[in-house]
Amino acid sequence: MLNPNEAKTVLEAALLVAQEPLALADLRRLFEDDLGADTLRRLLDELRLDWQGRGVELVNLASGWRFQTRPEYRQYLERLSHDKPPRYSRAVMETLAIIAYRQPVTRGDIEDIRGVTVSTNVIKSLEARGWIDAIGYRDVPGRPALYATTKTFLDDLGLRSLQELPPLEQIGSTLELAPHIPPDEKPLAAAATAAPAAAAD
Amino acid sequence: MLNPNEAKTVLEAALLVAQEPLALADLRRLFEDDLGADTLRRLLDELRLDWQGRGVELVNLASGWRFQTRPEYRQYLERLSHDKPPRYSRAVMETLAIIAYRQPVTRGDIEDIRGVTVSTNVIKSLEARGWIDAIGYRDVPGRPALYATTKTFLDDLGLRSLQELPPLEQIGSTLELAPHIPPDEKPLAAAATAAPAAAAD
Amino acid sequence: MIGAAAANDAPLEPVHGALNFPMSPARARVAGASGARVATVRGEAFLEMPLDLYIPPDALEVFLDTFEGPLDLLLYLIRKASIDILDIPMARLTEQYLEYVELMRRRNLELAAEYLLMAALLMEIKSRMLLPRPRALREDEEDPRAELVRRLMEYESIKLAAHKLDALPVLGRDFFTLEVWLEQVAGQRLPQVCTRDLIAAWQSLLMRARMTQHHKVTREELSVREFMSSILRRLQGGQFTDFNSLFEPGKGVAVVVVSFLALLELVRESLIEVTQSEPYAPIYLKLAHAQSE
Repeated sequence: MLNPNEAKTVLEAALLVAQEPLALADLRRLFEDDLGADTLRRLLDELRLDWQGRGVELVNLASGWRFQTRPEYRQYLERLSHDKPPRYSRAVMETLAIIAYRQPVTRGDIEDIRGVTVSTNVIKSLEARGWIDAIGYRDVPGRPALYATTKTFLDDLGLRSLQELPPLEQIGSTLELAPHIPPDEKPLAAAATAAPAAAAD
Repeated sequence: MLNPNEAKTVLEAALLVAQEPLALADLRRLFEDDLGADTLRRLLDELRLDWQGRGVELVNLASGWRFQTRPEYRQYLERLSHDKPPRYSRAVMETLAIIAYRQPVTRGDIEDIRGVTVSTNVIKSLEARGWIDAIGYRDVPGRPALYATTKTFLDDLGLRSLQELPPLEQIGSTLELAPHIPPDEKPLAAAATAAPAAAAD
Repeated sequence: MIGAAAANDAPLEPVHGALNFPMSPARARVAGASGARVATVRGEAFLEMPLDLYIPPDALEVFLDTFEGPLDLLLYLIRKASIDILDIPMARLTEQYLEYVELMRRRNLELAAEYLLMAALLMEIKSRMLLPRPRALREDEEDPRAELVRRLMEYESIKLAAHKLDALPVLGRDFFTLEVWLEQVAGQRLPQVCTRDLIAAWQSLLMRARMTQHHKVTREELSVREFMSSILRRLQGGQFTDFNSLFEPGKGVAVVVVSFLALLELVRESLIEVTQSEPYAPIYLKLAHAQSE
């Protein structure tokens, strides 16, 4: 049986080597279930503190714990890697946003919101990245696929759950009015009440 | 200009992230050559001492510096790594593909096609595996070695001859499916197809 | 579809600086005051979209291409004019929208069906608002604009969310995972590779090649390359080899032809030397530069 310090060293080594986030269950396997989940969590928290102020941080993601570099160090680390990562087009990002915030949605739903056809490539590229997948079919003619975001999507954005996504904002009715509208007011409801008063121009 | 402590933090992050050992020249690029080789060596030695007594150590190999696990921890780490087969890095896989399809080629040819420098380790690991060998030299300044794939390569991939490799035109036509993608969207597909091979070697 | 591909896949980048002012924090300033930048087109800053819609001809296509569709265009028009989205003056908006669509049409831009559909919808809403309605109906009938407003607001909040998502740190772009070497003492397992992995590697190369366009990765007969390798192998050691010995007529004409092509290619790439002392004498081949060992 390892003492807590030795256990922490093993834990750190395992997390440094792992290619994917490690869930608590994986980590318990590391000690052949000799270590309780509580002890493990405490050690993980200690480890996270130990790494504060370094270029690498220990984070808790949707699928488990992982070491990753802090975004602030991007400027240096970029100098070593030759391949510049992709930036996604607006079409891709808007499609992703709709799937993330409105899931599960069909391609038709996405087209309704964006007001334009969604090219197959957009969906395919998000699937290829492992960020979305078809989780079922809607029971309507044509049985369109229902898309949802994956754990990988959350992991890759450094999130633990969809609730950590930036909140979806409702937009003010006019630019001038925007600052005065209390954030909790529902513009949609406002639209309905405003309707009878609206005259043709 | 970074102070020595900040520089050490950057150094540590870079060495933890790198897929292959980093030579002093690589590491100097990290600081845009702001840091002399002497300072760098001193920081590396400090870093090595900092990591003493942990599950991972900083070692200086023929081809450069890298973090690796200490053999004593293998017994623990193996509990995690079963059912996770090792993979070649993207650099290795692309180099192998180029040699397979374009042989005989020099390292320069490979670099031309990949658009980035090819580290000696990549070539060495393929040679060590017995999948490629130098079959001659090109008659140009420097007399670079010409690489080709071996019989072992064919055997290990279950092929009788190179002609049984998937024809390039077939690969090309998969790409032609997306002829209207504007340049800004291509990286995405590239990232996607690269993903399977992107793991460490 | 309009420049469907073009409009849909318009890059995010130009848009940051261009038409998305409604979502930037400084949007009130931008929309309210003239003098703030409305759009950057080919590096040139446009201070304001003039009401007469004059855009330098060169810039127009780029400018219109940055719209993701009719909803995006409508939002732009609404936000630009500081119109209350809950009380849209349909006549004015429809007129402006049609002017843009007409501009696109005149510039021979491929016009997406969605744009025309929206034009029809706008005109329909406009006319429904002009029609006198019986008093009894008016009470519970919805404002003809309500559905459009709902869609515009939904799209705008998604647009904003897309920008926020794009601003989050992303693996591989803003941060990276670690690659610490797992030292294995004995029984090292080697990576397994199959032909599918080779295809994947080649595809990513092709993709990158198209992106950078520094070089061409072209298709070439694989068999020729294979014979090139095997001939070079035969010649290793630097000895002279009889030209005829390289051919195995028993394997068929195709093999002979491919062998010969491989030979020509090797000569072209100066990898081998071909010598013949006199006409009709035996031809000999030798590595252009024998290995120095």
